[in-house]
Amino acid sequence: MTITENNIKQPIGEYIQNWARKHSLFVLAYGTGCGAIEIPPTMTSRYDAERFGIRGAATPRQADVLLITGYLATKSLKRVIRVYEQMQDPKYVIAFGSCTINGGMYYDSYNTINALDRYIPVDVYINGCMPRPEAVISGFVELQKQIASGNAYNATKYKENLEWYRENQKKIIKNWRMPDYNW
Amino acid sequence: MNFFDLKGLLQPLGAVKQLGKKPHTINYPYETKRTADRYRGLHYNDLEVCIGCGNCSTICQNAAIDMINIDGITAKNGDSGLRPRVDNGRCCWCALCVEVCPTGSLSLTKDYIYVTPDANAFLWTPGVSNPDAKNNISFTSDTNLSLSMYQRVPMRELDGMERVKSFAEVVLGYSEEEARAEAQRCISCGLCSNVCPDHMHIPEYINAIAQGNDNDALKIIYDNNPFPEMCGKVCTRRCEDVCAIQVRGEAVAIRWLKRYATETAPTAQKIKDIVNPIIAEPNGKTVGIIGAGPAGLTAAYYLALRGFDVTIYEAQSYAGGMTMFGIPKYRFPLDSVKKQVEYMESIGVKIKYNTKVGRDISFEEMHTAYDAIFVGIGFQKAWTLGIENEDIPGCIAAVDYLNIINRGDSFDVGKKVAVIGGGNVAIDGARVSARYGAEVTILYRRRISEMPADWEEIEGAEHEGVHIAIQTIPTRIIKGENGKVSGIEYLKAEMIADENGGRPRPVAIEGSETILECDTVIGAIGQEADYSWLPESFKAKIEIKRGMMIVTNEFNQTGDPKVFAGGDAVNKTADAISAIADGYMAVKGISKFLLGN
Amino acid sequence: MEKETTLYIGPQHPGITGNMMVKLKVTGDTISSASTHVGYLHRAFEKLIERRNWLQSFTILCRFCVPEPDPMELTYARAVEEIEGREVPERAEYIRTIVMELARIQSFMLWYGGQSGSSGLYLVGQWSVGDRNYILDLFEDLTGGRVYHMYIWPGGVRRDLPEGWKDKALKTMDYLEKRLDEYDKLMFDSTIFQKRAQGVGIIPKDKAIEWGVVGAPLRGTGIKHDVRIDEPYCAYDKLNFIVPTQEGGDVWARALVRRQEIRQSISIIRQALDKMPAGEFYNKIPNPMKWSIPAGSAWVKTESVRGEVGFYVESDGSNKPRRVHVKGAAYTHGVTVLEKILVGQNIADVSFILNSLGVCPPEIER
Amino acid sequence: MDNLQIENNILETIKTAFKVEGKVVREKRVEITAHKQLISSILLFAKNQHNYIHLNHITCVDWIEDGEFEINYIIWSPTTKNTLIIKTRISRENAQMENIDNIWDQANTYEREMREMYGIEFPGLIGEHEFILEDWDEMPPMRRDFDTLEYATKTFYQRPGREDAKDVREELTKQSGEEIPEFAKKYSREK
Amino acid sequence: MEDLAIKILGAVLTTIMAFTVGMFYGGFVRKLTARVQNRRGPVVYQNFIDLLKLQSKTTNIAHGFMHHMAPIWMIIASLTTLMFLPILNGNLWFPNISFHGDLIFLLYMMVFGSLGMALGAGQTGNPNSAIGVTRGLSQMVGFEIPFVMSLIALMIQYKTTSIQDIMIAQNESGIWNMFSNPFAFLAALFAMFGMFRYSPFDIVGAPAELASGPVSEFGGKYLGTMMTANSIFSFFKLTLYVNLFMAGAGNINDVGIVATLIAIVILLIKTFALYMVPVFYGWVSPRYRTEQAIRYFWAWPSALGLIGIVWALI
Repeated sequence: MTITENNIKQPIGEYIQNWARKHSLFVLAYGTGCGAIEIPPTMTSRYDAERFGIRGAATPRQADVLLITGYLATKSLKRVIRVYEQMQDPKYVIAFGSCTINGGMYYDSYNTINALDRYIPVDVYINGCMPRPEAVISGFVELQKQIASGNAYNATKYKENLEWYRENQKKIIKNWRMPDYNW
Repeated sequence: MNFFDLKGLLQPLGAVKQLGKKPHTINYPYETKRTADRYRGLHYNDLEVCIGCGNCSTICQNAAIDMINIDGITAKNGDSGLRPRVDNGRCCWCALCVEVCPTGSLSLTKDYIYVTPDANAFLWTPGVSNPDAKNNISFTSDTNLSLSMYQRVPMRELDGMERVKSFAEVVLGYSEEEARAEAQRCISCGLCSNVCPDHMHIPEYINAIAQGNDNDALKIIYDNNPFPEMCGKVCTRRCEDVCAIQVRGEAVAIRWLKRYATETAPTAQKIKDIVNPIIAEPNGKTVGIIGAGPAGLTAAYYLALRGFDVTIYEAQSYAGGMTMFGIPKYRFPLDSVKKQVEYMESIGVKIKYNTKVGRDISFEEMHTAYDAIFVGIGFQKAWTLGIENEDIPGCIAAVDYLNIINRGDSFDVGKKVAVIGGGNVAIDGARVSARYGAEVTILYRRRISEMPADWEEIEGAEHEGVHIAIQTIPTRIIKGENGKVSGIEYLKAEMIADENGGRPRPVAIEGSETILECDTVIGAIGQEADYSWLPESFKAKIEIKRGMMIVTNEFNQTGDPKVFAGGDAVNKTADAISAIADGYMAVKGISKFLLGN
Repeated sequence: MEKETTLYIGPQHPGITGNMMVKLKVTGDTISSASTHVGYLHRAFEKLIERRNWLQSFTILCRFCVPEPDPMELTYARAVEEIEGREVPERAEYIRTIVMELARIQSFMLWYGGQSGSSGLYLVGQWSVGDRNYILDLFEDLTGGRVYHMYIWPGGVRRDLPEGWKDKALKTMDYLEKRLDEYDKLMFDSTIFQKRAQGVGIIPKDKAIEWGVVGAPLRGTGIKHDVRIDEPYCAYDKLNFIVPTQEGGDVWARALVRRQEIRQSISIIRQALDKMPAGEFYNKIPNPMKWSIPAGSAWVKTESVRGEVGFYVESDGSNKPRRVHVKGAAYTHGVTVLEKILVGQNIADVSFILNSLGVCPPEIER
Repeated sequence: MDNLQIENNILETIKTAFKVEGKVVREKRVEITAHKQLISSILLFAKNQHNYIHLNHITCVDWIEDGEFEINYIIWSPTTKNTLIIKTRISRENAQMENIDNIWDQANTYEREMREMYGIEFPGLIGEHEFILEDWDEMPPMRRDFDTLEYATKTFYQRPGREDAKDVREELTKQSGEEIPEFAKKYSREK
Repeated sequence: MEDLAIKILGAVLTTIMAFTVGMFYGGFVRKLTARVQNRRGPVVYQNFIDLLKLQSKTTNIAHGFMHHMAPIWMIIASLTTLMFLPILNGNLWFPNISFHGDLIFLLYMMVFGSLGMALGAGQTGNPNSAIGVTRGLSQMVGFEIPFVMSLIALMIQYKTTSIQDIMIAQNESGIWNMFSNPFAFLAALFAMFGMFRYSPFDIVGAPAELASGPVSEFGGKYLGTMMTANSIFSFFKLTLYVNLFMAGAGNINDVGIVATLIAIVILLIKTFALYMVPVFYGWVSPRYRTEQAIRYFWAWPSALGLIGIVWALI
């Protein structure tokens, strides 16, 4: 039995699962960059992201969404990869602001990465430096759309192309003192 | 621990009353909060206003702005044809690009939401990506707030009534401080260089001045212009017409800055010391040049630098051509050209004075003697007015008049002078006459806005008390009792729109004859070249059309590959900088022709 | 004797302010030693500024400290003005004062959220961080930016006050004052909060200055030190305000100091809005690409929420700064001071103390 | 100059005690230039005798042209509210500076940072070598001869799609055929 | 046979009801919390969505046997405890295997779930979990004392350990225990703060301190199962309290559908009202430190419990 919505055909079980995933996004509390300053306003009373079922999760095990809130220092990148790999499928990454797209204002810094999607797969990019709460919510709405249509499968891509990602990651993280993969 | 502090334990429960309050949550995305009137969101660029100066791209500390070609926008004078594209993967919404935009075309809008899963989709061409955003502009720059400096550092000048008392230079030049301040205004876009006939390296030398390296500035200037002092004083400066700052303010005073740079080298020796030109080893090729005007001298200078053996043939007893005696002293002192020629001679340019080609030496002779010939004869003969009594005493062509005055000979202009024409030469004639205490009237066929002379000149003339009678067509000169001029009769004209869409023509009004009393009539309606030196046998190859020599390529080569030409006789614009440019291009052509590089 | 275990707080941890790590050696619930590890946010600002010219630097500088960017802008502007000898119009000084105090308030609101949230009182955080948006709205109207304002630049401020802004600001201040009373009832009147905060994270008064403690934590030990009074800048010498101090040096004293300061800030804003003269707001700088500053150096301090922010700016006469070195309060607070005062504390209080010191990791590593 | 009396007094005292150069920069700023061997004694003197008990800042400026690092110690006195800046220069080659974290504990942080960022050694400095960076094996990054853009371009991926960018000046010269001589290019617009 | 069938059916119904009610209460609390925080908050059935999502996540963590067992243990423990609790007084449909609900037995059973949790969390090796477990057990020790005291007071008062008997006694006398023995009730109420782990006693999972404490390493289905168990368990706790101190669902012995429904509604009202007490207090309280929390339980509430016992004796 399938169900069709917005021209996308899905088996009903998957449809329901996606519907639940879409409306319940646990966001990992990890402020990786400047953009973290707009997370509290998004989560609190004025913008109230909980309306969309978005709430904070304290540990990567419980989280669905990893927010990369801006630039990533190479030292942070290592932790982010670790955190990302600890998260359980299905998991999503939302990248905030210019820095994650093409380096932003730190494009010439020796300590920040430029393009996030070389190191971990990204589902949604939000424009801004930094994105306002409205933009953040738009990002979540876009993510929800992707989840509902069953297209948010970037985490699978990561597993499939792990070698490529690893190569990129190891180019920057010179001393790889991590378990090689920790699903 | 105080367990009995019931107030402290229970009072916070008062917060429960907030349950009844309406939440202040913004129900985005179902409702949207108003964005501030000066919010800095995505870029918008008014493509029509933008001139592609690229200042936004330069100020961007994130290297976020690229200048790219856009369909439908082509380069033209004062527009590079490029438009900014913002990489939103770099932009930090600081809006410095808006603050420095000289035209004010770039602004930020209230839109800020752009969400996509595609990381490569963040290249944003303002104005193309969001053509409708014009009504949504928020953060803009106006001339008061912009970081572009729209106010020119004022040039110190003699007062109008003070000027007419002598032939002292009107413009006093920038002091060092003023020059640095003025040079700082330049945004180094290079739109000016593009329209300069000679393509001088304007951004570079202005920057050198701004940084306090006047010597480097002079060196850069001498790279392709050996007459900077003249250009610094009397250039027609098309560069300033396209200056990016000029769109909303006063153009950078490029001419005055060049003048400032040249003032640091008052003698030929000083010039040589500063410019320190590298003279190539003689390459054994000889070049003959006809006419020691700007074009000829330029060609000679750069050819000499490249190791050619250069000889100039000049009919007059002095070098410099029209620039020597054709410009009044209050604009351009006489010793300037002398200094320049002295400098050129010091690096090996040979000039044969009083040697008129066609009289003292034949063109055929030259043609065989030299490996290449450059013709820079200029316009020598003034056009006649073509009206009655033109040849009587008291009626004189402006070029002749200026020549006489500048040589120091005397000419009695009388009490009242009429000048016919609207070009710079006419104004020069008028202002010189004003310095002799005459009451001067300029008769011009069209309106003031259509006068080809520089507005500064026109203004200067007006300040000095020159009256401009517009829309007047002289019909005859009135011969007085002593056989001299006593007045001029002219018709009033009205401007009739041209059916073909051209500019309006002045048409005389019947019966509107007016007589203007005057003692001297100065005709300044143009000059032409004299081609009597050119043998008929060459005229087949070297084409002359409407008094102009025709060149076949950008190197100013004529139909005869050995003969190059430049200056007024070739160039319609007929100004010194074009002549210099012609000379410079011919040097390139001759090098290519003779040396193959 | 219980076994000593190692506990890492951060970098991914809900209790950490920003992105840093505190490595704790714990015996039972008691911390026996602590060390701060930073570098997760190092963006090499000071290196990047060497590549940018004097004006371009100002856009990057505000990112030094994310929760409170304005003092950074101001300090830089003042340092440049000092080296260059550039005058600032009086109106600009008043506008700067207002911006500084608004920044202080919004940062305090965030601190309310952090301090209460780290103790489990989420309600105050929800309120104060929500209400903070009204101040950000004011900023947005004034500067065009919500968080990074890039508004105060050398020579003055970028834009004048927009129409009607003054009334809006006053209204917001009234609203805030009302709301602050409600926060107080929940936080400062609550017995449990008092119990949590009193006697925790004590900075000894006699050591405080030598340890490099500044700002509210220093005032919390009873020492009156405020750059706004010691070396007045902007329009502070023309306005009346008091610098609150508290004895004790613990989290509670620091909280009380902040509670009073936020009210002082509101009063300063009202005064400044009232006294602000008309006129120019900006002493225009020359073409930024060619703007060189005479050689020289300046050490300029500004009072931010966390304490004094100092900029050492050195110019070699070119159009780019030779060196801009930033010393934020967190540099000492977050490393040496934190490592000292955490010893002997309960692990439950780590995040609590971090918040009360106002540790801002991006300011430490820059 | 009455209002600078305190500043002048301090300057004079230190000048006479250590025979060093110095000046009063402005109100509440006194600047002293000293040889590097004098630094710790001046700091101790200022701390103990003049109550400069607060170490504000230690900063390092790289004067690569002179082959020297300039280290500035900025200390502050709560009694006079005065700031004393002590400058010293050390050679860039084998840069070494005295460790002062026995005078102020928090100097430890500054020195660790300088060791990491400039490669200045502080004999006797305790603390992990890695303070901010991790696994860094290039030249200390804050040295002026380290080119951060080059390193970033080499190490981090640059997103493609911007290759069609044109330089305005270059494009214009292409249109007009202008040839900018080499020696003038340094004055062309910065890219 | 028929009896057994009804019993099984009743058990299933009880479970469903406990689960649904528990989850909805969670949702209501979230909504109300949001409102008090001046925001809109999620939909009331948000907890169901969360659960559905958690159950549809993959779970690839393996820390050991107990780690896998912990959620199962928890859900079994909460179901078992629920089964031993009379939901509706004397109602045919919800008697469960109550043997009239033995308090002492239940007291043991209630610890059971937490114990499983503790074992599971201990095995994850996450220091946050370990500390969380320690804290949880300490806190349990803390609140168990006043709780047990108040139960002893009740047992003394009614000379029975049967919950059903206590309910019937209240209904017969018409005076709820919260009035007849207010001290015992207050002691139990304070213990309830600790049981529900709302502020100021949320020291176990304290996010700012211990990430999420014992459950740090549990995600996906495990977390979902735990959530279910918790929902059921909170319904159990509320019902237990209502049974003990507020006369259960009232004196309705009719087995008719309507009467049953009325009884359920009464039960829901009472439990919800009771639930609001720790919730309200949780909104406005910061968190205690562990030792403060324990000291707290051992002081006032224990004293009240003692008074309650004395009161009951008198």
